[in-house]
Amino acid sequence: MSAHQCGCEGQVKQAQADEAEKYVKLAQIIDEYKGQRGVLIQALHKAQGVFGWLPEEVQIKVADGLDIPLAEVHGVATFYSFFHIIPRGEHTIRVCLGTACYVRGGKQVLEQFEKELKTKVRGTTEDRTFSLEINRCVGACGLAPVVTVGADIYRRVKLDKVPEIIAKYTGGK
Amino acid sequence: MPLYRSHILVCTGTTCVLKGCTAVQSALIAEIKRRGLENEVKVVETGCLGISEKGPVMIVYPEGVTYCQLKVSDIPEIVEEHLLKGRTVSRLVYTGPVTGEVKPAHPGRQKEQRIVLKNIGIIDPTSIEEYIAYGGYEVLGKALTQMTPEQVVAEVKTSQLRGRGGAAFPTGIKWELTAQAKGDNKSVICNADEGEPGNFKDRLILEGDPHCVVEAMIIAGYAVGAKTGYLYIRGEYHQSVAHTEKAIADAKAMGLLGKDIFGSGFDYDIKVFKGAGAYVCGEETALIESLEGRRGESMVKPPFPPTQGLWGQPTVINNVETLANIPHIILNGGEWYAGIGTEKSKGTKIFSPCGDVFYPGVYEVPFGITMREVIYELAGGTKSGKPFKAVLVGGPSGACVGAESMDKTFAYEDLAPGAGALIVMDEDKCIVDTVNNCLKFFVHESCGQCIPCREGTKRMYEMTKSWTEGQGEEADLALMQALTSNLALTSRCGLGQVAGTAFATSYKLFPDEYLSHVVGAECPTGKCTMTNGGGKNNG
Amino acid sequence: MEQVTLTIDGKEVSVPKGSTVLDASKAAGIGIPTLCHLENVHAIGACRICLVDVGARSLQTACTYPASEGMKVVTNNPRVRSARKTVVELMLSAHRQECTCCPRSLNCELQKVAKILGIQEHRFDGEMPEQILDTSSPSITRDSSKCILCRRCVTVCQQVQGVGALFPVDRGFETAIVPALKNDLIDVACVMCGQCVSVCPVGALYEKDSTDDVWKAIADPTKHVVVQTAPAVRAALGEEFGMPAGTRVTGQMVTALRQMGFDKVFDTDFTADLTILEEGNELLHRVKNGGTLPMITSCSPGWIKYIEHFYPTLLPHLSTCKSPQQMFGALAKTYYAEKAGIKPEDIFVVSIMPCTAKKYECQRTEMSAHPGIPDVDVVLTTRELGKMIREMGMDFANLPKGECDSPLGLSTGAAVIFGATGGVMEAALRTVYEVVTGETLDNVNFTAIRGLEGVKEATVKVGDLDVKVAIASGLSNAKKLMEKIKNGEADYHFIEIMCCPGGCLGGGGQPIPTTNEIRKARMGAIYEEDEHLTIRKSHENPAVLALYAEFLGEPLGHKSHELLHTHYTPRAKYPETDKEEVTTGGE
Amino acid sequence: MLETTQCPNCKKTDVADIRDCVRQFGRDQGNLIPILHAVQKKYGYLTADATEEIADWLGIHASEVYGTATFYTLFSTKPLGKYVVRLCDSPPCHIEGSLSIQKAIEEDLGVGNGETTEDGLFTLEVVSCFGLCGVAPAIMVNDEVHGNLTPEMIPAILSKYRKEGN
Amino acid sequence: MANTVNLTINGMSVQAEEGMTVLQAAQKAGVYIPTLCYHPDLSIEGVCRICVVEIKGQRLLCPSCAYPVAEGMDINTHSPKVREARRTIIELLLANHPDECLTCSNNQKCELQRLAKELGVQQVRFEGARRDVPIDTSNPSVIRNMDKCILCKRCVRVCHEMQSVGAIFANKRGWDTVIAPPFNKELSEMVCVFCGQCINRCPTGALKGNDPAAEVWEALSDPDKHVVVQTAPAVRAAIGEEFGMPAGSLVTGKMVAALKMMGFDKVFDTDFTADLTILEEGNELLHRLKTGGTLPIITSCSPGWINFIEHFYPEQLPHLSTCKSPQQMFGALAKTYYAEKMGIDPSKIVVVSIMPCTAKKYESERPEMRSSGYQDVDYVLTTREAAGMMKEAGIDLPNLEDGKFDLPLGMSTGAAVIFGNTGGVMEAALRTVYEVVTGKTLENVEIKAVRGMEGVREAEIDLDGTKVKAAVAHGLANARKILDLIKEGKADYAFVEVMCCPGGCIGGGGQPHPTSEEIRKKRAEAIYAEDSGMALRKSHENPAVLTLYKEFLGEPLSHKSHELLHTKYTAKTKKKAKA
Repeated sequence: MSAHQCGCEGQVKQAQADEAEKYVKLAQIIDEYKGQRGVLIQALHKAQGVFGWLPEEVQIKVADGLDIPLAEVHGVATFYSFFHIIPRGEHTIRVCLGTACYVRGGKQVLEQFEKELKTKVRGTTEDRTFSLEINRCVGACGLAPVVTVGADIYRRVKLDKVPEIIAKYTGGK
Repeated sequence: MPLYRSHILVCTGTTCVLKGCTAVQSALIAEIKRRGLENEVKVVETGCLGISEKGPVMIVYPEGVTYCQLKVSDIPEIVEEHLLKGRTVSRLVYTGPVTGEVKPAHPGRQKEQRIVLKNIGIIDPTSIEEYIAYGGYEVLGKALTQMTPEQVVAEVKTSQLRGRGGAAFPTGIKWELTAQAKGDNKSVICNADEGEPGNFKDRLILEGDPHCVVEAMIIAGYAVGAKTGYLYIRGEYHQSVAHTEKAIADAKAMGLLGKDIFGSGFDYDIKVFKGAGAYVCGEETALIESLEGRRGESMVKPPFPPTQGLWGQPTVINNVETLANIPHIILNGGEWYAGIGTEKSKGTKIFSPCGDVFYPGVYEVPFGITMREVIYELAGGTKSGKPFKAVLVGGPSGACVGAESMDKTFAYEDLAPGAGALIVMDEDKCIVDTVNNCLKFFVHESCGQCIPCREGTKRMYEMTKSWTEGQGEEADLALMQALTSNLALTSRCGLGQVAGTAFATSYKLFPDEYLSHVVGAECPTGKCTMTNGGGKNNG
Repeated sequence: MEQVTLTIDGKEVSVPKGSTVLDASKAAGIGIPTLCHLENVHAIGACRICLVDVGARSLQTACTYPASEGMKVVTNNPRVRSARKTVVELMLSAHRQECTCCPRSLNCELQKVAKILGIQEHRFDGEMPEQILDTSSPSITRDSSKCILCRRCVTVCQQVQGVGALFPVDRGFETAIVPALKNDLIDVACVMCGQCVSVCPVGALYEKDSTDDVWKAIADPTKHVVVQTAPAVRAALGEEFGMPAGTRVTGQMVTALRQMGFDKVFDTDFTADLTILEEGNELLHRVKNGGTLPMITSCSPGWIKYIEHFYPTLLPHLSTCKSPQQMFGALAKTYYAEKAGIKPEDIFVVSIMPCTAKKYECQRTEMSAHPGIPDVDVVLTTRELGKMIREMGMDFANLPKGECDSPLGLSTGAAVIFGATGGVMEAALRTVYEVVTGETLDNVNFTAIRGLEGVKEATVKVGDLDVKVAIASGLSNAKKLMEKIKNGEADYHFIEIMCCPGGCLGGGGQPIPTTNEIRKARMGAIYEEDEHLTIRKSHENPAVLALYAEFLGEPLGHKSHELLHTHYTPRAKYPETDKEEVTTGGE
Repeated sequence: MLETTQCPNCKKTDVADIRDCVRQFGRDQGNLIPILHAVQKKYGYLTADATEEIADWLGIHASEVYGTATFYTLFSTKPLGKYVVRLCDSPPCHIEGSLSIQKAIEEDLGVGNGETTEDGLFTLEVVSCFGLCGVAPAIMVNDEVHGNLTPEMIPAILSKYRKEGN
Repeated sequence: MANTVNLTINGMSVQAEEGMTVLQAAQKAGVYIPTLCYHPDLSIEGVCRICVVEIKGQRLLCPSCAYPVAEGMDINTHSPKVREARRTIIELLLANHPDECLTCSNNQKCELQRLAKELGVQQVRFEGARRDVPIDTSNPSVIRNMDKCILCKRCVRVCHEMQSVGAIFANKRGWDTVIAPPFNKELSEMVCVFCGQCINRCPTGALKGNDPAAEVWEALSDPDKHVVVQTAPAVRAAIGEEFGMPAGSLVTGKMVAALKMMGFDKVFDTDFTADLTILEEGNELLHRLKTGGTLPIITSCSPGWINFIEHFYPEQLPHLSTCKSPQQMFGALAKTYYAEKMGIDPSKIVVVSIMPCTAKKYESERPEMRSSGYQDVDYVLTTREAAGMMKEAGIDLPNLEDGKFDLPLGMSTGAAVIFGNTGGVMEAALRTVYEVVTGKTLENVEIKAVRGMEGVREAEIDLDGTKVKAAVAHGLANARKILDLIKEGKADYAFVEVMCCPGGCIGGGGQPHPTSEEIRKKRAEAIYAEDSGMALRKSHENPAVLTLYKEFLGEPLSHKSHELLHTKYTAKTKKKAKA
């Protein structure tokens, strides 16, 4: 780290401190569930709440803490689509592929996002700004195809609208 | 026999036909007739005169003048000048050095010692009279009337003649085994199913001197106690079939075949059997199957043909060239023959260099000649003048030999010649491509009954093919070697056993060239399909 | 016990309450095919092969459906047949079919089921799941392309062995059984016991095949190839050739090995006896000198790896003795090499073991008497030996009986029973008793510590001393004892632990299948072999005594320590993960 | 359905004709290949009727007659073109460029290996060595041989047959 | 006595007889050598090279099946070289073999599969083009999938050598070689007698029967259908083999129990109509003898044989008995007599046969075989296929308790049982004819003169002074010999029994794999044992048959008999495709 000349040590230190704090929280979560049965999913939920995703280290800590084989923790984590074992982006873009959206070009919209963001479904952009997901029906079929970004909902998304949506969250970067 | 003032020998060997000798010949006959010379001059068709590259060719006797590169328009001049006026048409005369009766095409021909090919180009192969005039069937008389079968076999044994088809089994021993085997319907088979790429010597003999083979077969029949001889000729050799059929008919007409030949009490007949396109029938047991009207699939050995061959009877099978030696051996004695050649390889051998050589052709030389002499002196070196790279000795089933063996001698104890094919490659040729082509040949010609050969040749071909397309994997090389040695160990007949030889031997010589294809996906010569369509005409 | 009566295919049958339909059908003599079902271990109804018609709207899995009074079960009607067929066909659509070169060919449950159900077409053709081929482990190879996701391996790893190295990840069509974090097996806390291989119905898990290395060594004229065979092998090898479980084939095995071309056929039993002398003395030493107690046996490499990963703090409890296999290797390349006048590097030691973990053990760097030369070169499982004998085309059952070569082939009944759980303990007690008391032990059979229970305890009076012993087989049972020690609740002197249920006779390298019934039969064979031997105590083995006299000096001597003892390495429970990604997250 | 034998010239069916053709040979299996040669020569290929006829005459099974015929490359069980162009692609010819000759022939005829031109005039067959290695690369058109070929020579050679054939 | 030769095999001193092959010598010494193209019934082909061994002094490995022993020979059957060679060969075969074991009819019985396992093949190092030939499903009996063919030619050899039918042969050559009927026709277009002997010799799944199991299951589960099954005599002596029992295990009762478990409404026995056949055929013989009809009369039970004579010797068809085969008599009666008796609409009756035979499948579909007004026999299962259905139903045959055939069509005598063996029909007929002609009781019912395994057997029977010459042939090559004798007028027999398959029906094409002379003998013994254990051993003593005549048919050769139990034959050409 000493090789850094750009004056970012401060930032790095801050990040390390944040990280350490997260692990403290994780230890609390684990303590909370220790010795109980059938709590793995709740624990993972909470852990993901802290970290935003489930890094390997977190899975290991959970496995150890709850005395569950790591293979099982990992297996459960990969079973539920809610859990993320790769880091999440700042914003999650969800393209609806429910029947109505699908027939109105949801698939193409998704592909357009994949192309623009250079990532696949369930992936995260290199700069961790976006994660790309698919949705099953959000109940806005009249306005298909629908894309959600966080709490924002975009309706009747056409292909040429995709860069616009992205730009909104990158501030034009 | 009418007496002619002049004989004109017109070469009608297969290669000369390509050059247009037929038209020249008919023009000549017409012109002679027009001039009223038909009772004085006889036009004789003959087999290859050995200078086909200069064809069409004719020789006028008794002067022994050779005219070459003839056109139909040259004929009136020759008839006018030479036959009527006795003046040589010098602009058409072949100017190469001339020795003896043969007109060599180039200096290298002087190295030849013609025993088997003695009559080739000298006599009219369609005339039994000429054959007889040149001493033919005299030996047959000698053998049938003055010698016992045992003596004939002994003479052949003394000569130490070995089979010329490639396997080099001692002929005398083969005859002896067959003679001693029990059977009331023994056969002699002349194997003229010459199919090995690069070989065309047997074709030349059958086209140019069929009686020699017929005579030898009768002697062989007498020696082993056979009743019938079979001449198994490749179906593609139309002229060979025509000439031998005529020879047999003529011999029959003269009582040289049939009942009680020469009053010896010996009955014998020869049948010509036309093959139908299967290289594997050159394998002796497959040939027998084919003669019996079956698929040409090799048989389980033992038993071997000398004890159980055609129709389950003792059978002797000899190559054309092997048999063509016989009359000379009986005439001059085994001792004489054993005096020619090297310690373990007696007599002469016919070679047929082809591929990238200046003078492709058929040459008969004594054993012990070096490869350099054959390739550089007889065949004139590479056609392109570029450095020599390698030669497939004996054809695709033989070994790939490189320049380092140039001074080895052709002899069974040194460099085994196979059937005599020499497929020469200059430095421009890609070894992998050539081996791939050899394997393609074996895939096409495998009879398909035994697993290693049927499936193995296919897999070997697929592998080399992928190499020439830059699709190889390094592990392929080890796999190919393993497969090659397994085929050699387990295949039922020679075809599968030798199918991998070209690869195995060439890989030893040119490992880098293989690696470059397999690992580097690159052909150093640029001749592979990976770079272009292959072959000289695309270069 | 309360019984329920039901009819299956019109046949009335009574079974204890709580039985499944599958149990009932067995009692009725009606076959129902199964795949994921693993008796006493695993009934999850995942594979759907055992579907039957119980009159409900949907078909039910016989392995999970409880038998009830008056129930009418139909195991064979168009619905059932078509369902089963479809299930198998679907399985096949995601199963890489290369039966002919699969290690499980002709011993594959899927192959058998397909045959029984008369499957003759393959209607579903499409994308195959991505193949994960993991050859990282020296013991076990995993090939997901053949996996039918029955999860037997998961259950056995987790519940029977308490290791939990494997678990399903992802879901639906993408589901795969993998080690944690989709690591390679070598990178996780796998103990290499091979129990997963043993229960795998297909060829998705199998031992790393080393037979070619052995064939090569045998064919190499410069190598002096010796072979040792573990005690449990002889009680199971016959099963590879269709002989009933529990057939003793020691003599045939020796003859087969000799005909295969081994230069010497020795016996791991020899070093099993040696182990008793070393370990017995170590125990006495610890008892006398207040060493760490309880002392735990160290013959089982799966167990060693387990304690290294999961209880590294308890490592001082382990006996420092190497396993008999490794003692043998060390002696073969020192004592025997000297005696026979052969250079150690020219000796090639092959072990035939009931165990896949032994393949790992022999590669441990500690296990070489000469630097750079492993003491044991190749370990083969019982199955691999079976394979080699088949390749030789031998009529195994009818081979003449042969005898092991000396000196490393001489052994006692005490060594033979090493193959069964409790055997090491019994063998040790036979010797310790006589050493301590100086009296002759009349009844050498310590039947109290025999049997297949997971954890056994006993107190044995040795002279004045009440020796408290415990025995566990199967790692989840071992875990119970470890927790006791950890919590200071264990007052044992001596504990025997075997990694695999039933001990080595149930090892992961033994013929497939291995069931409790088969374990019992093999155990019977082992005790029978012991009974038939005249010498049944390790300290009476004349070859071992000669070894001490000629070479080692005395138990626990300097040379012993050098060659026969070892040390253990604490290992992480989890693989080294790439922490970089976590800590640089803020950039 | 089995095709009936047709005379290639008059297109007439003549079973008796086949019979005569077959029965000039002795009733011995050794004559099978000579008979096949004769039938091939007369009809251009081996017909189903001829197969039955030969089998009957020689007292062997039709399956064996057919199996044997298909073993040999000179026999065909399908009608061939009037001219069969056989191109050698064994090593001597291959080295000397037979592939470029093949290309030239394929371009000229518009058919590939084993195929017959639409007008029924030519069939192209890539075959093994026929002993013209001295004049490689070489082809045979029916019984006639052509050697020392270059791709440029092909159109002239083929057009000669085309003229003769039409 | 042949000379003894001393050899060494794998270091052991072994003695063999001169003229033996290395394989025979090894087998005699108890040394196993794997084989593939070799089959004990057939001539030596020597093409698969699996049985190669290393013989000291030989440059090449030698095929032991074809290599004669010689004094002092030193043989190694499993040297590293040999094992490597065998493994390579198997790999080469596998590289050109579909990866379909799990859906293959021969799964777990396949010799290629077994060899791959035995030789420790764990990878196929070669890959490339694979054979791709259309599957021939043209006929009701034999399905040919040449993609699975390894070209061992066992099928070709059995078809030509044992059966002299010659429907198939090796076509083309080298890698393109394919075993097929001429002109790549389908089997139904050629003269195939559908005997299925090729299936029984095939080491892989390239040849299999046309299996109607699915249709039979469907019928069984259809509540509207009354499904009855008949089992041929030879089935009970072989079906146990499919369940791992040794050859020659007689499992009549277990088989009946299994069929009942499968859900057949009635389990009947073809033996019943075998007895009936004897009465009809015996009377036909007597009639011809008396009235100077065409002699010899030849049996007509074997449908492969019927196909053969129709195609190859149509001019001799008048020699055939006009009796239908027992299977077809059964079918006709089940849908007339039995239907009437039980009051079941014949259109609701489904008749399933379990036969040792694949030609029976073809027979049941012949247009002549509809004298009940319906197809008399609906489905024919081979022994193998029936066992497959039992396995699918989870039936553990060897451990079942014996069941009993249903009445009336399940009643039979020992004379009917022996129909399964070559010579059996003859023996059964003679038992009846003797008593009918002489009016005396036959004391010793076992007529050993017509038993045995020789291809053609002759016997002269003394019918109280009248000598009758009879002949028995099995395997069509042997049948051909008799037909040629008749053709040449050299046959002075009164009665000839011909069975299509070697050994008779016990060696039928629908029987369990493998088959060999030894196995056939064991099955034959089981059949004779069943006969000798029965109380009634003469067909004319079968009470159910007698009742049948009384209630329904009237008398042998009656009008109703002719309508239901007799048939006619059609001359067919060898050029079947044209028809």
